[in-house]
Amino acid sequence: MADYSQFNPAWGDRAPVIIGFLCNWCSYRAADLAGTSRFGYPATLRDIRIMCTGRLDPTFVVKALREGADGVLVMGCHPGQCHYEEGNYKAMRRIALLQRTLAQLGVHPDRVQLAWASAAQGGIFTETVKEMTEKVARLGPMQWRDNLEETAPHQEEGVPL
Amino acid sequence: MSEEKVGVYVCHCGHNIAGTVNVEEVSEWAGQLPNVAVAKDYKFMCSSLGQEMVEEDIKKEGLTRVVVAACSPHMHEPTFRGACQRAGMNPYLFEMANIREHASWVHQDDKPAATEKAKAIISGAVRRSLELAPLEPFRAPINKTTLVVGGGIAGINAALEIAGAGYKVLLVEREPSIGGHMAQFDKTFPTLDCAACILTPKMFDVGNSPNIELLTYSEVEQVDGYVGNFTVRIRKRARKIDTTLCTGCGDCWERCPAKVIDDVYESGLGYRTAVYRPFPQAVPKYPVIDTESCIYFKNGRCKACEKFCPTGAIKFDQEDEVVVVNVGNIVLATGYDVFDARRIPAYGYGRLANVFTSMEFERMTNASGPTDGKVVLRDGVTAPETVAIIHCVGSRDKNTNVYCSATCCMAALKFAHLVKEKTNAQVYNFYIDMRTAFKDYELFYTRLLEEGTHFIRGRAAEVTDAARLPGEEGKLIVQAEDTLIGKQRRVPVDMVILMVAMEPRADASEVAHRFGIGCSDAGFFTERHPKLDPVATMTEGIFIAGTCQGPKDIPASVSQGEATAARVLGLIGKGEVQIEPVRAQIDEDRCSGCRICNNLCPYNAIDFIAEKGVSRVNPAQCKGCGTCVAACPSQVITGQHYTYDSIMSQIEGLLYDVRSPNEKVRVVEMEPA
Amino acid sequence: MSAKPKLAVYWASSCGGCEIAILAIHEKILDVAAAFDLVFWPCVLDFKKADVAAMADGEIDVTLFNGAIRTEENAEMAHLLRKKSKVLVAYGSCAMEGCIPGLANFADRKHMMQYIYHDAPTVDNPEGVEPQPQTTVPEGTLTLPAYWDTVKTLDQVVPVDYYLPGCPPEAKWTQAAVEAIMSGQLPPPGSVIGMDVTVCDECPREREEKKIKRFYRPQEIIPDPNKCLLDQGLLCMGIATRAGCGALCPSVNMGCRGCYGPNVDVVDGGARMISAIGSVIDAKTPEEIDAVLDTLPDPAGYFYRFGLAHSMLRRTALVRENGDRRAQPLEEVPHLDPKLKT
Amino acid sequence: MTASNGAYVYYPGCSLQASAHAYDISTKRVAERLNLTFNEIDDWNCCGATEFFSINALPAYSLVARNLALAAQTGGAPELVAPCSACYLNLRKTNDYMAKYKKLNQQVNQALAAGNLHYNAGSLRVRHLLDIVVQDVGYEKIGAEVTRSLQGMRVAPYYGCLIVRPDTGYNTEYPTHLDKLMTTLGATVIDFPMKTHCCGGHMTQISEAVAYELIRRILKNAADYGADAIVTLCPMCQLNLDVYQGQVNRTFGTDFNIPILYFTQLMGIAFGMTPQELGFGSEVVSADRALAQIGREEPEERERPKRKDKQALPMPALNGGGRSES
Repeated sequence: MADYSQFNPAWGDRAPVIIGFLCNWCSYRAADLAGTSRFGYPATLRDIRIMCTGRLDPTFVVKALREGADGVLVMGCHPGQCHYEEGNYKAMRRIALLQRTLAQLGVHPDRVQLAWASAAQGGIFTETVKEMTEKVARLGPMQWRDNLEETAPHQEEGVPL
Repeated sequence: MSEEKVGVYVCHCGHNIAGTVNVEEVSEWAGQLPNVAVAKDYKFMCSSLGQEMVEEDIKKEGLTRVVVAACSPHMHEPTFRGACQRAGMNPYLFEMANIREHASWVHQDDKPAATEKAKAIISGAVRRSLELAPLEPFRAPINKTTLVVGGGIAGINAALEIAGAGYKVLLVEREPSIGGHMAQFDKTFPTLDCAACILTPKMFDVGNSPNIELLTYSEVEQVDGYVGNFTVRIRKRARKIDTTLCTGCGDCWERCPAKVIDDVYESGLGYRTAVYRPFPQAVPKYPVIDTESCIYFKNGRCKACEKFCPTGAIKFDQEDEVVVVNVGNIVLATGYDVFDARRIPAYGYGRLANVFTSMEFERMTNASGPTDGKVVLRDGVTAPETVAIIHCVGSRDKNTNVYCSATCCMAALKFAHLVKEKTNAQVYNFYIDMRTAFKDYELFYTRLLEEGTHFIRGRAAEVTDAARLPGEEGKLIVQAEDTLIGKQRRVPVDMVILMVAMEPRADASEVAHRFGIGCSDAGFFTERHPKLDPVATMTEGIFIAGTCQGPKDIPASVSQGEATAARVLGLIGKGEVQIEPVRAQIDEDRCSGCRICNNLCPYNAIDFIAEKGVSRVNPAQCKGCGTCVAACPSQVITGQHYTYDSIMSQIEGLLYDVRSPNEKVRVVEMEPA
Repeated sequence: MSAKPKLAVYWASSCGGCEIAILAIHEKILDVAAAFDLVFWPCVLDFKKADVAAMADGEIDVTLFNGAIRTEENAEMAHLLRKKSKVLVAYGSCAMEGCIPGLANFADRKHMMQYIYHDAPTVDNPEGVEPQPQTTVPEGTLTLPAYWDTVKTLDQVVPVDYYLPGCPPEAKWTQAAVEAIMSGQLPPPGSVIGMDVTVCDECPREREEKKIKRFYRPQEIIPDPNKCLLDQGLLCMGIATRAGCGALCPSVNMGCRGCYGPNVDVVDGGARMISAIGSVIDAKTPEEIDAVLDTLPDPAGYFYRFGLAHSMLRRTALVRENGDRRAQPLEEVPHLDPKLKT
Repeated sequence: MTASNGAYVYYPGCSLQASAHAYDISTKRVAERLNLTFNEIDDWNCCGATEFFSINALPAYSLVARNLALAAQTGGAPELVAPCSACYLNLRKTNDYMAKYKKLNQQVNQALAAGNLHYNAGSLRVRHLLDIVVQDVGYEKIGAEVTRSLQGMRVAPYYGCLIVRPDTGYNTEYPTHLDKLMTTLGATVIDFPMKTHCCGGHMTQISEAVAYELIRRILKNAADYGADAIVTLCPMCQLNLDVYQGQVNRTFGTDFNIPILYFTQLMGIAFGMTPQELGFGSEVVSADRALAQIGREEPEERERPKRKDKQALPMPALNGGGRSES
């Protein structure tokens, strides 16, 4: 198991968990190619196949963060090469708006990233996962559930309200 | 909790998965998951025994969902869907967990992490499977007409094979004649038989086949539809010639006063007129008027061709014509472009007169070429006494193209032989490696060695006219490290031939996009599988042949052309296709008509029904990308097989180990009132 | 014991508008008064918490609970009323999804106290006094309920039977709810009393296919009164907001603010807006996209104005500092756009 | 103009204070005309040229990094310009390697700390003067400043080996930006295949025979193409080709008489400045004859044959597609 505490001590012996949304035609196949080529990358990515990044509902991203993911990586075909003409442009715009919105909620834009890899780019896929993992590792764990537990002070402690 | 009974099967894939992922542990763990009724691991799930195990469990254990944790769904999803179907389960209730390409093969250095990841992937797949709904594939009849794009040797063979089996073919070619690059060649390696002699009969057959409709000087502009039912829009560029009247007599081009350099057929080494037929054996025989160089189109005068045309076939006012056709299958055989040697300035092409490209040399040695087949310097008269042939110009070079262009070594040998035969000049080949694979090629190499051709193993550093040593004055000097003797060599020569690379067509990515297929890093069209499915693409019903798929020689292009024909005929023989029922659907009762989705669909499948104030998806046009599904602000569009619930559940499943326990968004349970 | 069903109305963290909205059913209020036995309504009648506590469990037939849960007291009353009521209705946007009080989830308790008692321009507090949970005065020790970091919705604290959306709920829906309760014809528990379409369904404006090149704030343009506001670049939440209000705001040239919350089955209304708006932006390169988005300041504030507390993420991230948690200050996030900084 | 807004940090290097004085003053004159502000680094030191890097790497890198650290403290945009090719390469190499190799970065900064200095690797962009001129100022603006076209003067653009690689954005084997700059000034640029070949470098001190042969090749090629002058951008190249030209002539029995000029000198002439204010006269091989060519009508036949040879084959055009008829 890789040691992520070197990036940020908050990891302890844990590893980042990144949810991936890969489009069926380019990036999922790039991931397949990375596999058949035996390109190693950190075991941080858990991916979901969608037909097109155009299917990427921002709800899925916030859901993944809420459920404990430390980052979300959306990967599609290169701009201009979408199997469905321009689903990836829609993803580009949604992610841009989502990143701005999430930044206001204290979620660093590096935690939600959009990248491209064609079916032939197993290497680019691998590098993207490595880079994303390192970025998220530096940011530290997300653990959104901590944000949902109330920390109301006990009145006995006499701290300000 | 759901009542579904899930069977989970963890494949060892020999050592491919089991060597990294602890499959026994994973399978035992999966057995504990909610709803999982059966969890097993097995050596090879895709074997007939593995498939039978699934079928038996569906029947005996009453499984309602099946998850196979093995390889990529692109590999074996159809296999296991078939097994489920045979056992009476709807195939769309099957879910694949990719723990090979996405886990065992990429985390070989971290086995515990790979095992944990495999669990997460399976957990996600199980959760997703519970949300799947049974679907029925659409069936559609196959249109028996085939579109072949590109009339080079690959496209010609594909067209002839399909037409020969009795089906209609539409052959579209961008240039005024079919023939492609092969028509430019003089001899073909290694047999040295004449290219025209073997190509022309095939071209003639195409022109005369009752089943082939030939559209030259035409381009495909738009492709819609799906396998079996494509609608294609083709632009027939105006030839400015009425082909029903033209006899191909040649009076027009003989009288045409506008001479321009022919960059296409003559590779820039010769001239043609503004009204021209690319070469004498052209099919069809009709000329075209190149309006860019025609004097009449430039300044409104001349019309010499019109005056002399005996049949009145010249039509200056003819306009482009757009035809829309329906076809069932498409073969792309769009060929290659040659590398522009000016991109390597050190070789002096364009600066130094006597540096030629291999395509220029092909034309030079061709008996019908600009020099009538004489090998001469740029002055047009002097025969060279020494010739250098530089290999790998634009190939095997990280500055340009990293791949090997596959044909240049053999073409270089052919050139060396032709130079020797025609001029008796000394020939120096500067090569990195000699690559003479395939039948009888090595024999040809041996023959050239015996003919006395010089072979210097070393990539040429530069071609220069900067003389340094005696004997270099007035010559071109090729500098290279001879790696066999470990010395720098400077070879003064009269002529240099650059063996330029094959590159993807300049518009290959645009064309790929138009047809909905992919391109490799280098830019060549991507085949479905590099070994086992070399002429199919990721898009059903679209096949690729020849050099558009990668550099290859004539025999390989011909084989691929014929292979595509076999694939097309196979589909036509089946009569109908099954199409994935992944489609979007709008709940019209709940659509508020906000029209957000209306212009998102790249296929215009969404109509706004003004009377009802709702939007509607036309399932025949929808391709299931899901863009509208994600965009709907009232969440009333459903994307079949990739539903909201299925993906949300998969997220929860994938994060099973990091989720906070018992987390619920909304508490709805209540005590009885 | 009275034969009439017992009704309670409670006001937690809210503005009081919901109380007035109940009265907005006009003369029907007389029917309510006639039909129900009002057992608890602190705003109107002088009952105390002890009176409720003294009741038997489930004794109250219906409680209309408005307001979010932001203090220990709110939570305590929610638990108490839940226990004593057969039917608990989250009445209005605050109780249902946090509403405006929920915007406090962009900050935390410390930030709130700092601003309210020190930094706000209208504050005059030279001694830096802050409210304390316990204050000793000659008469004894006074206590105040604890103030939470996070504003919660009613159903995040106790199970809720029905929801009435709106800020405040429109009278006709209150009336419908009351009638349903009186007639005993109640929808399945967990239901939202309202429609299952969005505001567009009720909006009379002409809608076109959408392509947005820039956004306008209401003060920047005078919109065409007949065309869809969103088509004109005015951010209107109507596309993703549950219908029921009769498209009140759009009909007076003001974009829908989204107070009725997202449509049925939607768990995160903000994400729906991000997806829909992101889809129809007319830009193809990151630079063009940024240029368009620069005209849309404070997207989180827009999209989660009413629903933040009930959204998927509920609040801004809290970071640990010396064992204590505080909201991630915006400055520490490298923003894509400096305008996002407040 | 780029983000630098015309202001750069300037590292002159030792040559420009001695042998390449003409380069220094012409650079300053031209910069002034083009509204470029060069803020010279205070207390700069040796760029680490010569063989220091191969003898002891860490002190060499630290030596260069001191300049970078000081440059980063100098006001203006984070763009460091060096007119000398060797200085440029060493500064850029150190900057890039420090950014790329964490250990080197750490060790060098440890050394710098002894002098209370620190350098954030990669925070500066190191650029050669020529790059600034063609990229930031641009041909168009330079063309607009030309008051005395260099028409009639045939120049051989000589880049030398140091500025073309790696990753400069220009073709490493056959760069053409200096060609284009000279064309902009009105000069006739000859095809010069030796444009990036070695000038001999320090070989003049180690093995004269080797150095003279290298110099001879360059001079011969320029002479073969009828160059009136070789234009350069590197003090080392200028020195070797100029100072040793007589020695080469004696050794090989040749008769080369080609002045070696800095591109900034020719820019100044084209901008209407006098040779004196641009440092002319300090060269060993006099530039007088070359300067006298300015304004001369280019003889027609020197460029292209009078009559189109009917038998000749078309020649591929150099720029873009298409062909020219030979």
